[in-house]
Amino acid sequence: MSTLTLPTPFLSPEPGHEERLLEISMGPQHPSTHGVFRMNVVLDGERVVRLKPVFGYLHRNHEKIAENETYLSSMPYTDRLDYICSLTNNWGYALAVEKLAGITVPERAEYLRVITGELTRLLNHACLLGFLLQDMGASGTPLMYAFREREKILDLFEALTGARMMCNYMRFGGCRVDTPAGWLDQARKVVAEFPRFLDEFEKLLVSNEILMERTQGVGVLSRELAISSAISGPMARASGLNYDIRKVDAYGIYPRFTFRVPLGKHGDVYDRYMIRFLEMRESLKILNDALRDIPAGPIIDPKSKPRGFRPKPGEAYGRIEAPKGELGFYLISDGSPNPYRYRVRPPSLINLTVLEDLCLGHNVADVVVILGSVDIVLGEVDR
Amino acid sequence: MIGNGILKGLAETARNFFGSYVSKDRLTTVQYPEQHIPQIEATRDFPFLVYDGADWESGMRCVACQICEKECPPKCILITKSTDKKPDAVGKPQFYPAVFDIDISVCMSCQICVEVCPFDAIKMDVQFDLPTDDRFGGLLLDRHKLAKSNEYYHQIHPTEATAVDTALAAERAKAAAAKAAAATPKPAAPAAPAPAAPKPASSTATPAPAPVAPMPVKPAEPPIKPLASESSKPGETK
Amino acid sequence: MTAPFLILAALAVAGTAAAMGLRNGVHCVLALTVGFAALAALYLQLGAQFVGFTQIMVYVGAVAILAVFAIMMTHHPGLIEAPFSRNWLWGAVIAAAVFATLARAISLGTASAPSAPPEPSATVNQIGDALMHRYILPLEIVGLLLTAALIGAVIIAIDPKDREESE
Amino acid sequence: MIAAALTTQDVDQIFVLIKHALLACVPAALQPIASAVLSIIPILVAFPLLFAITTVLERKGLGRMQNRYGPNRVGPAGFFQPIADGIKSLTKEDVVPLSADHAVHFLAPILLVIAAFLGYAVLPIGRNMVLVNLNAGVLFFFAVGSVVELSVFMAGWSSRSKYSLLGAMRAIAQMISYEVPLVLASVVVIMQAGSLSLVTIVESQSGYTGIFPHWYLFTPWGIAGFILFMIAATAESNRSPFDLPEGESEIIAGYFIEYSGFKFALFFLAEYLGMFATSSLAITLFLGGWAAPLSFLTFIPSYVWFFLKLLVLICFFIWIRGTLPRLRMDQLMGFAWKFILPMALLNIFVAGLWRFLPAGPLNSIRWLVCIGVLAAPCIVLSFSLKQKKKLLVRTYHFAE
Repeated sequence: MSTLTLPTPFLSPEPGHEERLLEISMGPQHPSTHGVFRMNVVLDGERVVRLKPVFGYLHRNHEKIAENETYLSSMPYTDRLDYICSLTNNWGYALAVEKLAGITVPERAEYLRVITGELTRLLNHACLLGFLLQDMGASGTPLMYAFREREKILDLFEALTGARMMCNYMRFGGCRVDTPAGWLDQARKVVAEFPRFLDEFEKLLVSNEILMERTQGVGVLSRELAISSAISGPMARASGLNYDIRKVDAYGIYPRFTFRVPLGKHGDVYDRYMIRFLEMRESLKILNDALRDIPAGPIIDPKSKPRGFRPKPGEAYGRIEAPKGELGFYLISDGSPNPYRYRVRPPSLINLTVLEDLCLGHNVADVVVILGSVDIVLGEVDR
Repeated sequence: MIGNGILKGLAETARNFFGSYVSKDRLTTVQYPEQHIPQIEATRDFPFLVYDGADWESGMRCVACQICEKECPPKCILITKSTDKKPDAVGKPQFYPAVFDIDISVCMSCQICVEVCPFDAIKMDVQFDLPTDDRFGGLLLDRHKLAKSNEYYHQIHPTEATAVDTALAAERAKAAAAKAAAATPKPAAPAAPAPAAPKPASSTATPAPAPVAPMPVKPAEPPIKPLASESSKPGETK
Repeated sequence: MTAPFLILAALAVAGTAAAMGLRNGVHCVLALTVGFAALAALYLQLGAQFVGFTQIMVYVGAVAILAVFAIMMTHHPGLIEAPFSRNWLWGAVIAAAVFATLARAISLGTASAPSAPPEPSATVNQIGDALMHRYILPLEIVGLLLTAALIGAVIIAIDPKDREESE
Repeated sequence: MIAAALTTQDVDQIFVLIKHALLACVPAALQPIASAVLSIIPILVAFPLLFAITTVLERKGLGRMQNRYGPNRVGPAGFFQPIADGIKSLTKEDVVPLSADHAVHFLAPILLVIAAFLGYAVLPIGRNMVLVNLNAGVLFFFAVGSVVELSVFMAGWSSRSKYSLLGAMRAIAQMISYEVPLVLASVVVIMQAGSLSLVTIVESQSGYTGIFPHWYLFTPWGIAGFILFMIAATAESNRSPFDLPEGESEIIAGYFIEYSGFKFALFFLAEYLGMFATSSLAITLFLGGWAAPLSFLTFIPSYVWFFLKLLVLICFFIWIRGTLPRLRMDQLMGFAWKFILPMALLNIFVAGLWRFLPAGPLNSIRWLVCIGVLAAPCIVLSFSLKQKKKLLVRTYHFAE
């Protein structure tokens, strides 16, 4: 037991209690910090009095590297930001460069982007729910179910892009390759079978009393705090904030699809869990429509060229609704083959900033669950 | 009633427990060393250099233009240009790489080199079991190790390779025509005749695969390393 | 004086002596526990199963844990700075006095008479009967006292903030 | 010839007969010691073997529930996996933290395993197969169980690690809290059987009505007692969903985080032995011990029935583990003190009620009254939770 004095704690223990505080370091080697993340937690008994997130263990200089590479060469690096959802990362970056260079995207490519993007959302949310329950101690059963479904989607990705996770699929002005024969049919089959997994998951855990006991009223994020801390994605929507960039920006061809945005009321872990669950059902609607309507045609703008790409000087900010929240890429071009400035707005990092506010006063066990419900990927947090 | 959700969950796991004995759909595990998943055609791993004909050194398509070296995001390619020239795949005299090293411990399999190569000389391999006990040398592949025949390319990516061959044949024909027009006494003898060059199906020069083959393609016993399983059927335990 | 008795007695004495002599608080409690366990074994040897098992349950299972928690709660878990009081002489005098009293009581008592050990007759049933019939009033009083103590402990343990909220 | 000579009764008593045959070869002076050794050795062999089998069963069962194969490489269908695990844990380096209290650190796993084994002394594994038929057998069982707490504390404290200390604190708090309902849930059986001896308790359940046995499970207080006992047993043996002391995702491995190699394996052994012991006690108290479940099945030896029942309970534990997430510490304690303990007390009342209500033609009324008394608080609790809007599946609204 180490003793320490607290300067100005948020939740000050009773006077004379300082010596009883226990400071433990959760991470960077810890089973449920989702990578190399560390939390310095100060406990009073098992109650969290202070929590200091420490990150940067996975820092890879992504932004600086991108400023020294050609525009195209940064594309595979974006795969490695949020390594679960490489396709949405590709999309965000491609969108920013397209804005910068004024490139249009052919219709079929837009459809392919929506299809791959929503498939990515499905697999991200499925995995997240699995991991969250793993953090709650469900011995991996939901996680394995999620991985079973994810495998099917990853097979689709491999057939289309050649890689399962590091897809490197989107290009400025379209996509890299067209679908191989039979791919769309297989995708339709996967999408048609996915609701079965959701039903199974729902039966397994949505009405489970232990889950509700563990998550309801835990880690409440108020709507005001969500707005003032720039929280985005399912986390913001769980706090009742109607903010979905697919609706707000209507980028790509999203206005063509009818889907609804589920909104939470309490902003606790249970809401964040359920919002993601409901979002998967909405994504399936989009996927059904997109797979039905996808037209034939070119998949890349003929003006887009792989070599010698130099956008004219200017700046652009492209953002998409990634599964984890608002993923933005900010680019400044000085007319050279490299971006002058390249900046990522990672949803994980910004959603993580409220971690201490969510955790204070809760138990150590809750810290793990709250962290799980924030949905971070350290590749994106540390970049 | 309290406890209802727990009972529902128990029923679900029981269903999965028995389901995993009955349904292939539930038990998706592939038992790796004995079983392999069917090769997916688009799969990519590490790059290799294509050569035509029988001799890897003379048939290499690479002309050491160093575009891939420049574009490679993690900069894992090292090329040294030759001092002399040799005829390339089309027949024009070109430089060739005196040194072409790829450090596959750095390579991130992004395929950018393939995309930027104007000569269809570098392609993506599908071989993934490359363990070695030599940390530094073993993963640094030189041009000999990288060189793989066009036939091998056909085996692993048939659709794409056919498209590439078609385009190359067209270019060769164009070059031959140009040479004939220049009235050179000697007719062009391509360094390596394209193996069973099929009839041009499309005239596009891009390596975009034509949607012909069904998606998961099982290679018909590649000579290099058998990827298809020789052992038990999937789903069987020892 | 059979061999098992000697071993157990030696263990009990050694355990309690170590509990006094060791410098580390937790070690003291663990040594004391050995003493308790040896004592329980002595009871068992005398055929008093109920008392023996209750001794283990209460002393090893509860009292030792309680003592350990008490030590952990103090500021310096582990080392006790000054194990020997400066007034050790007084302690020795008191200990000698207690020993003398007990020794005299035992020597005067009937138990010291070297007779054959009586048949163990106190079965669990009889103990239960005795508690429920003859000693029902003391039992109830003890139960009430313990309940009161339990409630008191709970009230002390409630967080003052929670108490305010509930009021 | 021998097989023909053996009657079913001989098969049932084969181990007892073998023991007597062996004892006859030993000089009379050594017979008490030889008898003890011959009785102890089978237990020291059978239950660790059961532990080995359970680890495979658990991993394979969990795997199947999670749509995986589970271990299937070592030996036929992976059933030699525990041998490989054993060799691994024996050959691993034994790392002791530098600042650890070496003596206590060393003693903790040993004491834990000894305590875990001691409980088996009073469990009747088959007809006439009990190590010592103690007058206060149940009491002995719980007394030995309390030693486990101490050794858990020793392990957690001596490691000088914050995680182990947290784990030990959790474990002790949990064990003490759940020991109370565990004892109270078994009190109903003791009341009915009128004895603390486990052998007598089994014998009092050994009759049959028609083909159905007289197990205490088939009474209202028996069912409730069994459920309460099993919940408390799950918590007592640190099994999911009450596996907080280990709480892998929170405090990594809890009190034995700083142990490695064979000592680590000993903790696992002790944990599983504890689980078997409490399950065995549940079988003895509520499921008729070694008695056959139907009267015409009595030709199967008693010890086979005992182990079959044990396996069923183990499978149930595995099933629970594969399904449920973990509770939180305060919820766990709340559950123990606010739900399980009052229910156990109520169950004692119901057992008394059962005894004094008339049986015979009014038996069904007796059943209804007892079930009503037990179900009422559950229904009230469900209703009040609904009123307070707690533990409800929420509905969500959507923005277009």
